[in-house]
Amino acid sequence: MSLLITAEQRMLQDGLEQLLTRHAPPDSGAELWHQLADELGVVGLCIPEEFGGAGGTFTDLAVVMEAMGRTLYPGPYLSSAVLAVHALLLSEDVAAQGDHLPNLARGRLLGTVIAEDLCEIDGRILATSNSGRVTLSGTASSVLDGLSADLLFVVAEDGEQQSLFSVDPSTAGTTRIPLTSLDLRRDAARVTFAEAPAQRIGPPGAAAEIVPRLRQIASLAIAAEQVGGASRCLDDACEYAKVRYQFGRPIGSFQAVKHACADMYQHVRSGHVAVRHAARCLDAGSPESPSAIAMAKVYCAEAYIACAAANLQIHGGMGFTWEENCHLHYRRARASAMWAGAPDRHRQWLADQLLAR
Amino acid sequence: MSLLITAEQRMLQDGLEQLLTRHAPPDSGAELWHQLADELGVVGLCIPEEFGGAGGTFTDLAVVMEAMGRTLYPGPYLSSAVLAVHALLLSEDVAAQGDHLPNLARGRLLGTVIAEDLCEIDGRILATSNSGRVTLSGTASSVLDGLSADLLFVVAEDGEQQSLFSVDPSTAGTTRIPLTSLDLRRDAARVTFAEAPAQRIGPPGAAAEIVPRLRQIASLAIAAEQVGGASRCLDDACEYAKVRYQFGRPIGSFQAVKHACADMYQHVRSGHVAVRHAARCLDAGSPESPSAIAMAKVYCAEAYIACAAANLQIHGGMGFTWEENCHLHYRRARASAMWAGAPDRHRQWLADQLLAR
Amino acid sequence: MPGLSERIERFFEELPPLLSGVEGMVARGKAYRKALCEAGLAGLDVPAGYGGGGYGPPAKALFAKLSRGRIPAEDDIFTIGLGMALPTLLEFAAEHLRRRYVEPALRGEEIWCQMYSEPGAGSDLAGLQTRALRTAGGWVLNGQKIWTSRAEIAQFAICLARTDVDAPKHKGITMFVVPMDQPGVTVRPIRQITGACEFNEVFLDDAVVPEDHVVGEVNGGWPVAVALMQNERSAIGSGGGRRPVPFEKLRDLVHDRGRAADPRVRGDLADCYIGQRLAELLSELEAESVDAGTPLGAETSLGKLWRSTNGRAAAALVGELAFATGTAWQTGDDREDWAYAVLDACALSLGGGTDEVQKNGIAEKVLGLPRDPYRTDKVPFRDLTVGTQRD
Amino acid sequence: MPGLSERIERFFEELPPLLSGVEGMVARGKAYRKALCEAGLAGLDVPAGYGGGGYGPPAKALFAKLSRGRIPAEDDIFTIGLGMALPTLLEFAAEHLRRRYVEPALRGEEIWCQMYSEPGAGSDLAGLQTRALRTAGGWVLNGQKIWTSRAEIAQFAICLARTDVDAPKHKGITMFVVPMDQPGVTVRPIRQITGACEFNEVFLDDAVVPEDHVVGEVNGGWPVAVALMQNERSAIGSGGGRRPVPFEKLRDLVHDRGRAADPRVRGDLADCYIGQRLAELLSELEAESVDAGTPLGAETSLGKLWRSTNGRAAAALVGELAFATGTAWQTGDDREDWAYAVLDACALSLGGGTDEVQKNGIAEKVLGLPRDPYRTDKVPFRDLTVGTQRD
Repeated sequence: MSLLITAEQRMLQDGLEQLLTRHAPPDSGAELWHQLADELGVVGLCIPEEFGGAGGTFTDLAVVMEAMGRTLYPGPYLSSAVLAVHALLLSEDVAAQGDHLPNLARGRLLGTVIAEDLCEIDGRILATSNSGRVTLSGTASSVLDGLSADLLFVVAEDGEQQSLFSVDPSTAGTTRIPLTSLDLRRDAARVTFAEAPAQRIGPPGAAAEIVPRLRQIASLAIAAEQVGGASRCLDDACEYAKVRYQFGRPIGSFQAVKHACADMYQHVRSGHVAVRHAARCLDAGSPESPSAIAMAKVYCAEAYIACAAANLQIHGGMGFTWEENCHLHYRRARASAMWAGAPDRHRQWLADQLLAR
Repeated sequence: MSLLITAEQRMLQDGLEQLLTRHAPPDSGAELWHQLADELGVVGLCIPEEFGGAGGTFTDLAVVMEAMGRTLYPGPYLSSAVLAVHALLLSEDVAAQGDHLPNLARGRLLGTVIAEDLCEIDGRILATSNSGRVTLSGTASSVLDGLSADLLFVVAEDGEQQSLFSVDPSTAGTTRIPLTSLDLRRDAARVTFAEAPAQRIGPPGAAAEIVPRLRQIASLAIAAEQVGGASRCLDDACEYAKVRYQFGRPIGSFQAVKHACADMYQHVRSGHVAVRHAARCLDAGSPESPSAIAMAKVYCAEAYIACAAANLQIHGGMGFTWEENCHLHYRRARASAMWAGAPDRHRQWLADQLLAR
Repeated sequence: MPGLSERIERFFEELPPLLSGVEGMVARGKAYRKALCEAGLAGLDVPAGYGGGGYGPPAKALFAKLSRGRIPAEDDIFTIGLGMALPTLLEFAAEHLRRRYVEPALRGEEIWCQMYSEPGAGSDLAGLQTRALRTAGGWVLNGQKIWTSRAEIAQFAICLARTDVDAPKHKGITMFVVPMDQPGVTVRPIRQITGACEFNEVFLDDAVVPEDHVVGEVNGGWPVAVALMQNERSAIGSGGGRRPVPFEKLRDLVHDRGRAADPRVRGDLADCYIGQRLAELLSELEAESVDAGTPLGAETSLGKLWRSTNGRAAAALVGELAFATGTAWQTGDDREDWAYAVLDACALSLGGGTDEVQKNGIAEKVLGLPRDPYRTDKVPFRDLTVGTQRD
Repeated sequence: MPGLSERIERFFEELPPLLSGVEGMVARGKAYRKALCEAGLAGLDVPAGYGGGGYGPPAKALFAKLSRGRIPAEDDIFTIGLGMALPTLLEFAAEHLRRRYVEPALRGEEIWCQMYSEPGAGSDLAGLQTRALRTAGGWVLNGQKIWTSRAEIAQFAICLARTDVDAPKHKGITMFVVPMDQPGVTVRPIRQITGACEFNEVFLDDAVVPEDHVVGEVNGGWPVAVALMQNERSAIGSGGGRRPVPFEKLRDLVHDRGRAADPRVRGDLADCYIGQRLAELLSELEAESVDAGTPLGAETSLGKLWRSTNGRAAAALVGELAFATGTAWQTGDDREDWAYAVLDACALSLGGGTDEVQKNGIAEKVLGLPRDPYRTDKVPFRDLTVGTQRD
């Protein structure tokens, strides 16, 4: 499969970026979400057509996430359209899929996932079965869009095993409080379950297979978002370097600025191809997938941090103000690097693959 | 104690550098060595006056090693005037000191040391006592100036303990072969002992105290040499950047070259102060010594590599030829970084100090 | 300086009751200054005729030593006035200005700020566009200044403005003393990426300056500014201003997050230590050089560069450790402070001259590398393109 | 191209006996070329009239695919002639030169080199100083060339020389075909930091070139050179020339030295993998872009930059692992090869355009950042300072 983006993907990305740019925050709420769902069909991108989705590939998903990264999109795409959807798909629980996927595809239902590496589990979340009724108890923090989600997909300790459950957070037993996020464009909540009624999804013990696979998909999605963010930093830095004059010349004519921009370009192009490659490996079920994904996550996380910092530096003092977008990228770069496995963990996982004989 | 170099030290360093520059290789043999011993008195620098030395401090030693590093001095100073001398001093064996230090001070005797981290021990070196006669058996490689040394100070397994011995390599039982060195200005040999007659120096088990302390002194000396080498790389790069014209201007007027030189300057000044500080800690017997020395060895090793590489890059294609000195510095930087503990080992030792509570 | 040590000691012993009950940053700062002045300890190295102690630099050093850790934090509001504006007035201003302004500044009765940078003039300060026109009623200033700390509470500013647009950029700049309490001056805080507001923008709309409030010569403001900036750079390089997260806090974080056995974290921590310790040692060496009579050169830039490096390294380590389990928090969680530290570190390579400017300085002034052949020294200011040129 | 695959297959099957017993690099290289030519497989994309196969690029790609790993190493002696000189001749030279030189080059009967760089003209090739004077007996060349691979065995060179010192530097350069077997040409090998001699210096002392051996226009050599260098950069970026130590060898070294459990070594190894894999993927993407009709731009510089980075990273890892116990060795020890690799990696950021030049290219040509305002495009060459100005 090709590393080149297709004409259709290019069109989708451009259209999406234009739409998201028009609806910049704080004007990016429910209306935009429904446009994404209904007009562009990207909310159901990963959902098979039989459930009302677009049946898109992982390379399609990467294309969408890049556009969202470029525009610092703050909505619940990652939590609902990626995590919740793929948790259901991986569960192979056809009944639950039939219940929820159509609503997720149409954007009428917002989901999110509570699992190791995708949020912070305080201690453990325990499932208790009592005469056929299952309840969950425990606490999770830094839950992506945990406050706005209509349905929580929760990995919990189920006897000796780990299973996947769904919890309706509006019922008694679940409390949610909003948190402050390092990434100002990403909502997070603390969710506490106290004997909260839950539905098991898939067979007991299914989470053992689901969690690592979901982390791979999450890593790919966030890596793509990071490349998008990095590419926007590059564009912003170049634009500023062309119009900002000091010492009688545009600062972009100074070699130090040129080389900083060239380094950013290298990061962006390399990150893009890393994501594209990881996505095609996932699409093809290639045995290279684990290393391709670890590589993408390590490289893109660090590339985004480097590009966000360079953009800030090229903007000079203005970059240090609240008014410029520089800090939003820097915050997101720092925050997203830690999500779904910090770079050094992915580096060690990659080394596991590389050194195996 | 001051971080500023004294007027006397400056004079010593300048005089030494001039002498070493006049006697550039291949013209740097026995005559130069005797000038260093007799005229400048630096061969006996670390030896107390009672044994015919100059009774110098570790800061004096750092001053000398910087000059030797600047001029890529190839002689047996490190092996004989630093390692052998300090092995004897640390042994507290007054008889052996009286036998050898005066000759070492006058440069009439060349010594070197065979011990873990200062050369490569193939397996182990075993001492065997038989009716009062001690012999050594075993092999060591990468032994500094092992071929030219008149006396070898060897750390060997002595029953359950490690002791220090001296071996006269001209007697039967010792064979030596020259090796190729990564550092073209530093001789090394492979030394094999087969029941070679040896003299014990200090009490049995003395090496346990001597070896770590000797490694500290070796680390300080090599760090100082590295700073000297780095400072010469800086000077050479700046000189070349001023006379080399491309695009109608000296290449030193390009910001990329300027910033590379500024980075080298930061390395050199910081390395210098690190060495100076480590030396004063050693002189004062400060509890900060272990961390100051580890810091100096980590920083200077990496600074020299960075400066040698930058010098090579600034010299362009010419830097890649055998004719320029660039590669001699690069080789020495790479080689000396690994000696007396690679940077990462010193980094971990430093972390041990810093994280202790 | 007989008895000076004892007077300083006594002053700090008697200080707490003097400040007790005084509330608010400005009030506490002023109360401290007033007490200091009454104890005869303000401006020890300022000539006695201007309200100072009339001692030399050793007295100042003695005070610095004995007062360490005992000066109330609120005295910071005078740092710019006393550290930057006052030496400039003493060195360059006419006698009537020194008589009028030095003593009230020392007594803490008047707070000062400095108005140098502009939105269009950062690294290239000499490209500043604020205009000063001489009129019958004095000078009239128009323009915009930025990064002005303390402007919100200051009564006076030293301020650079352009007085000749036909001259090359360095030759048409004048330094003024600007009264801040007037309709022509508007101060607006700048919100930084941390959310905090340390600095201000200042808008000058027909701000009026008395005819005789020029510091130095008309069109001769540039050398005055250069002298001042050298002080600023040295202050930042050797201790003043923003700092990276101190090593001790990083070490505690490593322990707290249970990472003290992780070899890579250990290595990164060691590197943070090395950078911070080397910066300290370089600053010790610099102080020794100054004591030994060597003038400060562009080498002070090294301290500044180390701060950038150390800030970046500390931010990377903090980012990795503090947010290892999650990047969102409830108010009061220590991650709130760590987030501030990570963001704040971004300023270290910008404020007080970017890293790029520092490196140019080292290359040209210390290493003697040739200047950029493209020069605008002789171009009349009106023909230069300056600032941000958006359509 | 009916039957081409089969012919290529058959050729490589029948090749071994043809080469058996032929000794020496040049002899074996020439024997291979001769056989290739006789099989009708030399220069598949070169027009038949000049001794080539007359096929298009697809035939060349097919040959590349089927011949992978089967071409004797000695064919390298023709790389410069066939990859650089020959396309230049075909595109820019007059008919009589193409008739005379293309076919013997394809047949391997004549070896070529290229003489571009000079000791005084590296990154700034247009600053070259070798002079060519037109005389009654043809052109007479004087000067010095450097980094000339294969000059020691070449019969001909394409060579840039200055033909007008009063014109700006780009406008007074001409490309020549220079016969190497003459008294005016002296070749001296350059010893590199590895000890090996890959390149030569070539001294031109009244070297004679026939009147009609100009390629392109007199004083029109620069565009010819630019076209050639683009090919060279692409070749280096996408696979040709010097390489970093391949990842597989690094991995084996990690195992061999027992460091596979050391987290920092593992991390460094992973970074080496990432750099090398990304370089491969970028080159795959580039090939796809070309196939899709997008012309090659300065983006090929990325491959070059990755090689520098990868070379440095590999050298650092090798330096640390291979020499962990000692930095001296007996002949035959694997450290001998590792030392060569560590030293050789230094060339990756220099040859084929320094990293700095590549980054300038990306910034200006891809990102559209403004060029340096200091230009010498219009200065007559005789007024420019060029080369190394030592007293």
